[in-house]
Amino acid sequence: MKGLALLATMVTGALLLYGTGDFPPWGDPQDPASTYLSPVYIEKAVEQTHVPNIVTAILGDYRGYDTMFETVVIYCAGMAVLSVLRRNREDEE
Amino acid sequence: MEAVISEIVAKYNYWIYVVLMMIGFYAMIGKRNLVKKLLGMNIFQTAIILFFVSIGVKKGGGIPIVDKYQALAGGVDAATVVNPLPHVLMLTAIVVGVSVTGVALAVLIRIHEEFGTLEEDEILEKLRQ
Amino acid sequence: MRDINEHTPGEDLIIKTAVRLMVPFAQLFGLYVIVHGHYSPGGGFQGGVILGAAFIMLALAFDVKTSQQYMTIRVNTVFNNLGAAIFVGVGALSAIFGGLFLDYSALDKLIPMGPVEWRSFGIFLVEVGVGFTVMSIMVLLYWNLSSGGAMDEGL
Amino acid sequence: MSTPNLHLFVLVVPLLSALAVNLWGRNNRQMIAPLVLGSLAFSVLGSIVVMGNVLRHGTISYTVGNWQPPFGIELIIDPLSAMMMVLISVVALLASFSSLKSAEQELPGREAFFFTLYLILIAGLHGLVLTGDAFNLYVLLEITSITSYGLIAMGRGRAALSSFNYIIMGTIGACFYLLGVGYIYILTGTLNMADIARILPTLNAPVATTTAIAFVLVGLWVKMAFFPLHAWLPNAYSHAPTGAGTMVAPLMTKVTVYLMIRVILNVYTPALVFTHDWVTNGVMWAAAIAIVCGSALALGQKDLRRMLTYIIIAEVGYMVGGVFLANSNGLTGAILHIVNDSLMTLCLFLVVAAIIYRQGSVSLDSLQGIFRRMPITMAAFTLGAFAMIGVPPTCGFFSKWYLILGGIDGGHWEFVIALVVSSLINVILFFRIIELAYFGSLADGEHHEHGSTERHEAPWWMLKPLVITAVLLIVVGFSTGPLINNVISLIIPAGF
Repeated sequence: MKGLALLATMVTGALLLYGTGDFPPWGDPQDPASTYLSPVYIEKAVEQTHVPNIVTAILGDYRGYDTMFETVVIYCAGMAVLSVLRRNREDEE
Repeated sequence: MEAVISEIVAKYNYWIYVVLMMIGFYAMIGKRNLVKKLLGMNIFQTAIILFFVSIGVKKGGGIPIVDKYQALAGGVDAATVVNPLPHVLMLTAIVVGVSVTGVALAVLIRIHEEFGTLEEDEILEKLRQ
Repeated sequence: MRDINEHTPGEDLIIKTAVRLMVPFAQLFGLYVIVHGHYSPGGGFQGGVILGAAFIMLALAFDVKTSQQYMTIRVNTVFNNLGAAIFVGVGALSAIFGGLFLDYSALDKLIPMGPVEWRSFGIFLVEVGVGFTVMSIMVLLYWNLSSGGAMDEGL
Repeated sequence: MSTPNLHLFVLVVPLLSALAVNLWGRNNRQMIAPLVLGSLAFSVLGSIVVMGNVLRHGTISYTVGNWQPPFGIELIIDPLSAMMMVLISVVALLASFSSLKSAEQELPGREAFFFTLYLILIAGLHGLVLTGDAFNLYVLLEITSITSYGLIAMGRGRAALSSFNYIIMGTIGACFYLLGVGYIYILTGTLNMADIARILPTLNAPVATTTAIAFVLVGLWVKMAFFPLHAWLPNAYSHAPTGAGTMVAPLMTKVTVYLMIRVILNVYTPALVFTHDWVTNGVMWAAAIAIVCGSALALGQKDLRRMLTYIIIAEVGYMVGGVFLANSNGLTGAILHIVNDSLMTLCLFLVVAAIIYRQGSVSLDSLQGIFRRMPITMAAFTLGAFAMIGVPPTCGFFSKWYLILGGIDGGHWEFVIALVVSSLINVILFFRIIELAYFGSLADGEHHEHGSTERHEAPWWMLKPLVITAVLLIVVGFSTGPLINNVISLIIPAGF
């Protein structure tokens, strides 16, 4: 069992490292992630939303749909914990 | 050898994330204690956060908070600010991680009440009886 | 488990007094982090967690019951539902007022303030909603997990 | 409530009523049923209108928050996702009638929490089929997972342990998916599905692309319990509260299969996924083994519900296999099977819920002579069983037919043989139960606890959705032709 787990871990890690071979160097200002969408966010966010904190602007507005579900996720977690543990009291009584 | 080392140095963040990921993944599937599995899950999620934040790094970039009036007047030079998108994504992923951890802890409390132990072997033995 | 409770390591005068003093400042800081999220690192999640931590601190220093005097279970329920409802409701309102979902600038028809200012204000509104939910859920998680669902004494 | 936003209201109305159920339903139980049924009925109507719009005017592209697609989050409502919306809302509405009854019996005092999670799960499933953004898909995947962890852990006995295993496996799946998305993001700089599909083929980064595809697909396979990664499913679904099983079992795995189809068709494009023959062949063999093993393991079960969970694993094999046949018949069969399998599974799980409501157990021993006690329920069960086997007028036949045709087209004989073998095993499986239920020992009926021949049918709340589902099995079977011509053929890419 442990051997199998170790093997699976090794294979996954090796595959992930193998995949980094095509990546641009770390922190390169010319990599696609920094040149495609993010400059537009950085340059336009203040003008379009009047929010100087670009992370807040993206979190609350550009990707507000994600954030809405994120709120729902944490809400669900609370309800799930409440409903999972609620049983105890009934059984004790 | 030279090439391999320079490759590692250029991408050492990704190597560190992979190592963290492997530690977490092994704990999740290889450990027999349920709490250790949960801790492995948290390490795995931390590894992913490290990976995404590494994507956002830009050499020579500052924090993604700009001066409002200066930005409205003259615009911002994108090269001076790091990529904000991965940070946003990771805020979401952190919250998801916290939520899953909370639910998992609640479930662990229930398991402990049911079986009196959190060792998988002992639980399986009790189930067999 | 009960033996540890009888010993009550948290019941210490210094800890109690220190927590009593710290809680208002922690709450103030939490509110600051929520409302100042537009201009500095912060926002609903971070501020909500700090606000929740203030109540958790109370529950740690005294017990869960004491913290429930400051935030009753009922208030907690209202807060976590209200927070989620604010976020979803703002989104739905902007859809009802002729825009697309979560398009805060459409709310300009409700109170004329300028579409761009509305985007800024809409972000603020949803951050407040997020803050409510995160605060109350964090407290709820601690109450439940520390007391095994009974929500009475805690650790 | 303007029509351009209608599809989002299909999602938002259950979400808001989940909050209302939680706020008001705790003290006032009469509030729960109207809120749940009302919001789900609205979803059904809304999704049907959306489907009509899509069929008339073509694919709708919607941007949340009115930001241009690559910057904001895009929602894509094409015929396939509109069809999935209708399917989800119909199945959820039908299941909720039965769940209301089961929850009242099994979870007294916790119904408000149960239905809060239940409605959010449905909203999350709607969101999953709508989204056109790779990261948004992850968030919604986690919403559906967290709600199902909670719903499953509410059950008795081993439910918590099964739920924990599900949490571990589900998180591995979601994390793998997120890693894959991260690899794509670092290569393309975007998260929008259409944008990724446009940029990915132009890149010269074969290694990272392959890794990304592999991790996304493996992540989804874990979530849908595809063969070697299936171990969490039978325990989780069979220990869940009955009301949760009725809704989770028909929808979760099928929506994940839909996501796989969406990812293959609209994110990576088939040309990138099906490049290596050894990968395709490997997946086909895994699917064939999944089908045979799932059916064979089902044969060994002593409990009807546990048996059905193994059949779900076999059905996942059908659908994944159908997609990886990489030809138009196979894909048609797989998509058709998503619809049919949801309805068949719903039908059988509604039967399980009805029997559990009346006699507390669905072990094969307790089913003896049940035909006399619950004739309508068992008639519907027979129909569902025929659909699972694939007897002609029911819908199960048509999707299997297309899958077999696709298997022959693609020359994947192992898949065809597995399909036939599994159908034969299903015959044995279900006729054994039908025989037991129909002719079940009348002799020892005297001292058998449930052996009375007195008619004791399930309550109307559980019978009505069951009868409607059983009728739907036949209706969908007869409308297979229009379904394929009007919906499925539209989304199959040209070169397939």
